[in-house]
Amino acid sequence: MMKQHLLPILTNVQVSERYWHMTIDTSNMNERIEPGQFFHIRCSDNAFPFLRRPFSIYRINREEDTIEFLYLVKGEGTKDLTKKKPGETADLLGPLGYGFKLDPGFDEILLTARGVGIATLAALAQEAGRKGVRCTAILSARSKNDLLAAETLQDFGAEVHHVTEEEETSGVESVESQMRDIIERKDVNALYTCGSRRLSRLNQRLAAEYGLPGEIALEEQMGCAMGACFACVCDLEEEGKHRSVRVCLEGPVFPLEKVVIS
Amino acid sequence: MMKQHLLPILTNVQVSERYWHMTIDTSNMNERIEPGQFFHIRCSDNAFPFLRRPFSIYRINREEDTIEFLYLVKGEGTKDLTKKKPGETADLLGPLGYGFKLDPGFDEILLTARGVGIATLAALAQEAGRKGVRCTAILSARSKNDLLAAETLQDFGAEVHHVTEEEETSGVESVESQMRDIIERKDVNALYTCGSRRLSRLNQRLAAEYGLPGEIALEEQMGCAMGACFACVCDLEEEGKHRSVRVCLEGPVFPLEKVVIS
Amino acid sequence: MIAQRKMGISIGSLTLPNPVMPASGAFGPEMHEALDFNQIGAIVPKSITKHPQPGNDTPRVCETYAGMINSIGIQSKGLDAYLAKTIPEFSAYDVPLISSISAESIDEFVEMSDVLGNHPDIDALELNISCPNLKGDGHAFGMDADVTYELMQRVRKVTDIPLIAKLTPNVTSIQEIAKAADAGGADALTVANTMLAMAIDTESRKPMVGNVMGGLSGPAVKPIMVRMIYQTAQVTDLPIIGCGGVMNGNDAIEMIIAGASAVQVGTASFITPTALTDVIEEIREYMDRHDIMDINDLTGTVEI
Amino acid sequence: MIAQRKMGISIGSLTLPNPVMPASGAFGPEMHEALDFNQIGAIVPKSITKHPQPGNDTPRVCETYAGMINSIGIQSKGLDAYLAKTIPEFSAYDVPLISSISAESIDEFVEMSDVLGNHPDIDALELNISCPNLKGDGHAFGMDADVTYELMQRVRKVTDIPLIAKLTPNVTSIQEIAKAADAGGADALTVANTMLAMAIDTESRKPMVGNVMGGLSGPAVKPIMVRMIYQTAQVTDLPIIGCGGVMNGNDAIEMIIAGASAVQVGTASFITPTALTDVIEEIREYMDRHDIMDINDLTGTVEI
Ligand SMILES: Cc1cc2nc3c(=O)[nH]c(=O)nc-3n(C[C@H](O)[C@H](O)[C@H](O)COP(=O)(O)OP(=O)(O)OC[C@H]3O[C@@H](n4cnc5c(N)ncnc54)[C@H](O)[C@@H]3O)c2cc1C
Ligand SMILES: Cc1cc2nc3c(=O)[nH]c(=O)nc-3n(C[C@H](O)[C@H](O)[C@H](O)COP(=O)(O)OP(=O)(O)OC[C@H]3O[C@@H](n4cnc5c(N)ncnc54)[C@H](O)[C@@H]3O)c2cc1C
Ligand SMILES: Cc1cc2nc3c(=O)[nH]c(=O)nc-3n(C[C@H](O)[C@H](O)[C@H](O)COP(=O)(O)O)c2cc1C
Ligand SMILES: Cc1cc2nc3c(=O)[nH]c(=O)nc-3n(C[C@H](O)[C@H](O)[C@H](O)COP(=O)(O)O)c2cc1C
Ligand code: FES
Ligand code: FES
Repeated sequence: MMKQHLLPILTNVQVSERYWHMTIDTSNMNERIEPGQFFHIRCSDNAFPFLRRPFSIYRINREEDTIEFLYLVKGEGTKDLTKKKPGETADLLGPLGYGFKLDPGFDEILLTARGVGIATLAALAQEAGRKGVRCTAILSARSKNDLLAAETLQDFGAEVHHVTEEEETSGVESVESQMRDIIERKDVNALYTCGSRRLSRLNQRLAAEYGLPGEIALEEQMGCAMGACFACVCDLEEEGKHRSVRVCLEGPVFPLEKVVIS
Repeated sequence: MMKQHLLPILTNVQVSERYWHMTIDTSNMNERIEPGQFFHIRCSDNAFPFLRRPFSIYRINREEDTIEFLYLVKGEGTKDLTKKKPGETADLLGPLGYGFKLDPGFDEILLTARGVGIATLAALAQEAGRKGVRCTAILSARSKNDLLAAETLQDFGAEVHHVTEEEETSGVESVESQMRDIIERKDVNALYTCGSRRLSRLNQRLAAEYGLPGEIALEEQMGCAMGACFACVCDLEEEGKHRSVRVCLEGPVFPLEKVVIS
Repeated sequence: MIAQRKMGISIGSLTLPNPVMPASGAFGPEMHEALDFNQIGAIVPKSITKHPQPGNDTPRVCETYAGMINSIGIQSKGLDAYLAKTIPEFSAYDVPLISSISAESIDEFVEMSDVLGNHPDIDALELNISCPNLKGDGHAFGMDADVTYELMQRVRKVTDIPLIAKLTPNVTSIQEIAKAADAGGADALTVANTMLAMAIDTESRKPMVGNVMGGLSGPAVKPIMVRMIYQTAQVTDLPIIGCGGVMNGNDAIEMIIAGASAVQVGTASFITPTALTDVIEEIREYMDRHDIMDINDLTGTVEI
Repeated sequence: MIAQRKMGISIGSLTLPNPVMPASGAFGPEMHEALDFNQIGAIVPKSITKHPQPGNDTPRVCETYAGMINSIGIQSKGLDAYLAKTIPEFSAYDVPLISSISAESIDEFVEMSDVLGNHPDIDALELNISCPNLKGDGHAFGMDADVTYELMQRVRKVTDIPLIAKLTPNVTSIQEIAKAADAGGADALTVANTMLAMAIDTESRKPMVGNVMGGLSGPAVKPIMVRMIYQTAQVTDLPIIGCGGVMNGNDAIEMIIAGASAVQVGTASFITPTALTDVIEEIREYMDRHDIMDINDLTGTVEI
């Protein structure tokens, strides 16, 4: 639902060298929020930065009526977001887009996430935990420090594997053999991925090879996040033809096999 | 001295409906500061507002090594200035320009100030008090509330008269008769004014009539405040000829009789 | 507020309920979730092309100081899909529908205007003779007065509904182009489209938008647009629709005082989805505060 | 930092120690209190006119989103005072002196260039063929390619020192003007002067600057200038001096990657008096970080 919400910030803290974590009070928001959806957030009240920034929902706490975001401090926008203090108001547009589909028939899923993609898949791991779906996650990042932020996935009951540049374990071949091992050993029902082109291609290849369904959450530079501006397009391949879709409106989650990764 | 200083803010508080007061720790600044000089202040770190804003020095506390500003909240710049908190840093360029000249021969001076011009003349009243020069001030403002901020003039030993629109006492005729009364009764040696074209013209007229010296502090829209951009010009009349001067560099204080008030 | 302020404005034979409409390309049917379309002055969909076309490479937007560059290009499903889907979708609302047309030749402008300019649900045409994203190093029809004149004149012959020429600001003399559009038969002028611009990521040395250059919009360009509105108002009596950097009612009022009869709001909607209706409300407040009975009385009242 | 990075750049026969110089009109002798003039690439004083002239009415500056409008006009003491006072004052510093000239006719440009272009203390001339504040609704020499060509050619005949044409961005095709200046004998091009702009106070309905319109500078215009630098670099091999919105080293690097050999810094100095030397320092850091031995190697390296 494209609605602008002004909601209280409960916490906003640094959780590792480059990552911050923010909790928002959603008790005044009625919309139902699904893992994989996102909010378009106004990071500051200044003239610059100017556009909103898209952030996936990291964690949904239905009981406490809160949601959480995990964000990487990248440029001006996210730098300004760190300045927001508890008690202040966050300006959120959303929840936007379509989230992940967790088929009731799935028992065992495998997530492969890279960088900020980890934040996006965390909410899915949480949902899986809640529904009793077993979940294994391969998390890829520059450094171990970057992965600190993602320890919560274990709290959700996921089995977590780390690969990093730092340890030279994040090469595609290394991830491929881990994925194959998990898919075969655990009899995985579906693949989910976010955050890296290389890993997305790998997921597409393995999904095809093993005949597995899967989903991918895409990141594209956004203007409006309301389907109006056509900034965030990507192509889907359907019946041999390419069809342009807007990530903000028709995504950000798409069937793994359909997305044309440029 | 055109120097950029980053100095600690000690206090920044609202003192009346529209006025704020800020104290700055100048112990790390060596320049000597004179009444009538000003600083060009960066009101916020945002892209907008963009230019610095000029503010006169309201009070100079040589013993405590602090200076004070009294400012009217007018537009974006001053609104942002109110957001600065004690402990944060103020970005000041200055002290700039030439201040008032208080001739050692003066015993008795008369100040006429309007609006934010009161802030500019306050430092002169303080200096007069310090030097044992008797000082009378006619302060003109929209409302009595606006004059609250100026009570300090009394602390400096000045005799203060108030005129306001609210009380319908601020007309030029009414101020003129007050000025004449004070000039004649107290045998005033010099006139000082700031903040209003009408009052400036009145001061010029009375100075000429009574043969009194005087000074005027001008306000002009500024760009650089370093004499480079020629934004802040006004005309002086000297020996029958007009000469363009830069308020930031050659002023803001000028001989009363020379300024061409447009 | 007791007084009934008049906010309606005219564009040729068409009357808009108020002077605030979306800028083409920064508005879509999905925004109805966030905005009451029945409150705005007119609906202006994204520019349509005759044939379907894919638009430019991503990234398609990037941010600059107080502005943004877009190089969307005209991603369009073509005229047939527009007639079948877009027009019915928008004509459900109670406000005039202004179709924005983009074309590759004068003939194509004429052909499309013939179809759309005689469609019962379309109330006016905005001819986007200015889109700087097209091939040809940013060149556009609206950069040449003779071409503008010919284009307007030929389109004028095929339709009777109001024609709005959306001018490009990337010209030496907006006055020359405005006069040419006027002489050619325009009923109104939109002043103006985006400024051709470029930004480079200094780390990768790559342009920030896929198409190398794009159109700059947002508050950064407003002073240029206000100047062009003022200049245009000096040389023509046509109603002017101000466009470029309107973020709030005050910006709209500034353009109206400079000479505009109406304004378009683009980028602002990306930040506040209700920007269009917010601007209308703020204009109304200004009229109350200054006791202006008719918004048309404010047009061109700048005191020189 | 061990490596000795090369920051010198050439403008015709003139070598500047580094690529950062002030923009004319945003720099004055008094700033020596805040800035070490001996560290900058060149000194560029305010444009000078033949006869003394008063400049425009106040207010002369106003602020806009991420920019400012100035309508200083060319307040000038005339050529005689310039020769007697300004040149000696600036030639005391150890860096090249580039005189900016503004004139009302081609003849006057020639006459002044003859005097200044043969003065022993002046190293290059910047011809301000673009000042949009002059009378004539913002019209300038640099809006016409033929006029630009003739002007450059005639000035070229009276002096051998490097000639820099400062172009106006208020044109349909900066490429045409750049080519004309090149053909006429320019040694370098400054791209570009300010965008003609206007702002109105909605309360008083008065223009915010006394001269009604003025020139927009600052970060708001940078994306337009980067685009023009890129376009200019496609059509000429002359060194380009980027100008408009440089606030920091990164902005300078962006212009250099787009095609500039040097940059000018104007408005930024009003906010940070040491902006010029800060930019030099930040360029040096960038060169260290990216291991660029010679700043000239970076010019025009945008990856398309
Ligand atoms: C659907 C979606 C969900 C996302 N979820 C998260 C999340 O949960 N946590 C998180 O840390 N990040 C997430 N991102 C990425 C996040 O939006 C960017 O990191 C952020 O916009 C950077 O802004 P900045 O101003 O700090 O960086 P800058 O680099 O200064 O941004 C400049 C511009 O680039 C855009 N931009 C930069 N990086 C990206 C990117 N990766 N994707 C899209 N636009 C980008 C910005 O929006 C802005 O317009 C998500 C992106 C999308 C599209
Ligand atoms: C030498 C000098 C000393 C001053 N001393 C004081 C003081 O002690 N206390 C105080 O409250 N004010 C003082 N002023 C006025 C003060 O600078 C303005 O009120 C302030 O700049 C308004 O900024 P703003 O962004 O809040 O207002 P806005 O109206 O949004 O400002 C817009 C622009 O107008 C300029 N501007 C607005 N008003 C003035 C003005 N009166 N004079 C010059 N430029 C103006 C601003 O600098 C800015 O560029 C002084 C001005 C000068 C020139
Ligand atoms: C994402 C985007 C897409 C645009 N697409 C079009 C278009 O298809 N046709 C058109 O005439 N203008 C288009 N424009 C230009 C806008 O209509 C408008 O002229 C410009 O954005 C300036 O207004 P603003 O500052 O309010 O955004 C587009 C602008 C943006 C930001
Ligand atoms: C106050 C002011 C005065 C200016 N005067 C001149 C001038 O006399 N001659 C000239 O060629 N450009 C003049 N300019 C334009 C600058 O040289 C420069 O082109 C412009 O400001 C853009 O650069 P910036 O964004 O770095 O300020 C002036 C600019 C400003 C702000
Ligand atoms: S961001 Fe505008 S359509 Fe997706
Ligand atoms: S403000 Fe620039 S010369 Fe005075």
